[in-house]
Amino acid sequence: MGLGGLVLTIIGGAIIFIGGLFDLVAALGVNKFPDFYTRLHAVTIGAIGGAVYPIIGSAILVFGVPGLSLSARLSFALPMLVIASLILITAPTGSHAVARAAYRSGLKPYRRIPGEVKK
Amino acid sequence: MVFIIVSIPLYIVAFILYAVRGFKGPTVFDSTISIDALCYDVSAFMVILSVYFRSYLLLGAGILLALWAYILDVVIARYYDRFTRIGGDGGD
Amino acid sequence: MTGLVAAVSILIVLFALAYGLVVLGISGPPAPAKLRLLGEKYLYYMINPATKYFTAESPEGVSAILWDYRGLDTLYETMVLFGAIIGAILVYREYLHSEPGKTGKIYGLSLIVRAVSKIIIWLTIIIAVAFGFTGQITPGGGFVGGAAFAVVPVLLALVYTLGYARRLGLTHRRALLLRATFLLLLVLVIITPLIAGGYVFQNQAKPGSSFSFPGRFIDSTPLGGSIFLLNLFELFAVAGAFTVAFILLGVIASLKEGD
Amino acid sequence: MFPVLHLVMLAVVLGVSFITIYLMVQERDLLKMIVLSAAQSTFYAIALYILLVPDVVLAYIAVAVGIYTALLMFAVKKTERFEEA
Repeated sequence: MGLGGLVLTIIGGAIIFIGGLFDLVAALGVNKFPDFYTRLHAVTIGAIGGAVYPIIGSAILVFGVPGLSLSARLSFALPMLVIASLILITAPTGSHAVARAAYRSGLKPYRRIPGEVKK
Repeated sequence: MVFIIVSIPLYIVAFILYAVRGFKGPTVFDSTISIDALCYDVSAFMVILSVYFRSYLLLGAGILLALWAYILDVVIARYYDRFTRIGGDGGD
Repeated sequence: MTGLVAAVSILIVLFALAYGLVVLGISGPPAPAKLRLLGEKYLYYMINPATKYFTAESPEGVSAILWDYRGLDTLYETMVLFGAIIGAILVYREYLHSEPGKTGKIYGLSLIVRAVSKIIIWLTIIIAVAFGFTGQITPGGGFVGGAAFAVVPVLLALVYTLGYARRLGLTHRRALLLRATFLLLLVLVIITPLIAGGYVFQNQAKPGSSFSFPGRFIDSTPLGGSIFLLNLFELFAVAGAFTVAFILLGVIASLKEGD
Repeated sequence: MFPVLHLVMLAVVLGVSFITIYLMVQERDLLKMIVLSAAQSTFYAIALYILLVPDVVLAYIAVAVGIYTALLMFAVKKTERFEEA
């Protein structure tokens, strides 16, 4: 592949590494934040930054690794894009469902705003 | 390959931290969202490991986990649905 | 506190056992780093034109072992599951006859969850059938595909209700019919070589009988002979069994709820 | 025989899953027990994935993540949510 392959490898690997950092930051946030509604933010970072980005990064990485045929590269890359788009769809939906259930069941936020919280 | 080996500890530590919140979570919702994020990140980790093991046949597990990780969320939401009837034939 | 002590001691014992078994080799020589002899034999005979009478025509070893080398074992496991389902239905028959009504308002989760679940349900069906179809070349196969298929009624009952699934035509009778039909087809595939003058569970030609299921697809894709058909029928049989079990449990649960 | 990285990953993942099982047994809130069971099956899925058995992983995910949690939820819905001490 030559220079182009090297560049693709470095870009893909860097995205995987940054995804790992995102994941770590999100996990720290989940542990540090005070209540459920603030933890939702951290979880979103973990699902999109920590799962979708590294998958796309590994799809880029596969195109840079030397010694693979084009069909093998596509067999790696296409399922990866499918997984990435699946997580992109389902992660917000799951958060929404749980947040809605929590709100309807009367879970109070950490700092209560008068008039917005249903009992 | 170096990038992948360097990133693996980050993911493992993140899994442990998610699991800690899943164990501690004061309410069941906290546990749910953190385990849910854990599922998505495990799916991504499986994809990265399939590049590490150099076998695209291993990607199927990642697809299944990404498909159904949100079933846990739906299960919890459905349990609380008993107390608050929502939804209908069309719209909300 | 005593529970914690017990847990820690169990953990230590487990790790010691694993270390002893794998590294020290208490139960014989340690596991070899290379491929073992049995695995080599399986890989040699799985798809090999040179060994014409022993090949399974399936590059996926697990499917070959499951449906060709140990086919009767798998068949009996399927039969046992069938017996369990029948027993459960017999015990809870009166509950099934009082299934929740067909009419009435649909209660479900929010609009967003319902919209996304539609996509997920269709994708689940596609992926499950794909697992069944490609069981002879990629990991997967009948049971995995069937278990994946069984998530569809689970999602329907979770996101909508079991009553809605029933209105779509998903009843325990139909699931049981699916189960029985595909089990019959499975048995038919197994005894077809017998009718053609061969042996039970014969896949490719053996000494004494030249009958063999098609081993290759048009463009020489491995088809695995009978493994392909058995995987496909096992998929729907397992899907039917799981659906029946889920409907049974869901109906019993929703009776109390008044759903 | 087995790369050290794989062994370390296996040890960590199986250790955490063991802790999860312990907490699952101790848990009084059955709904939270379901969540912990999902966590445990996810960790087992990684362990089986590192051991390179894709067939087992596929069946395990389909049953443990897809079907088992929903069945347990229906069972909890039928009985009580909180276990008596």
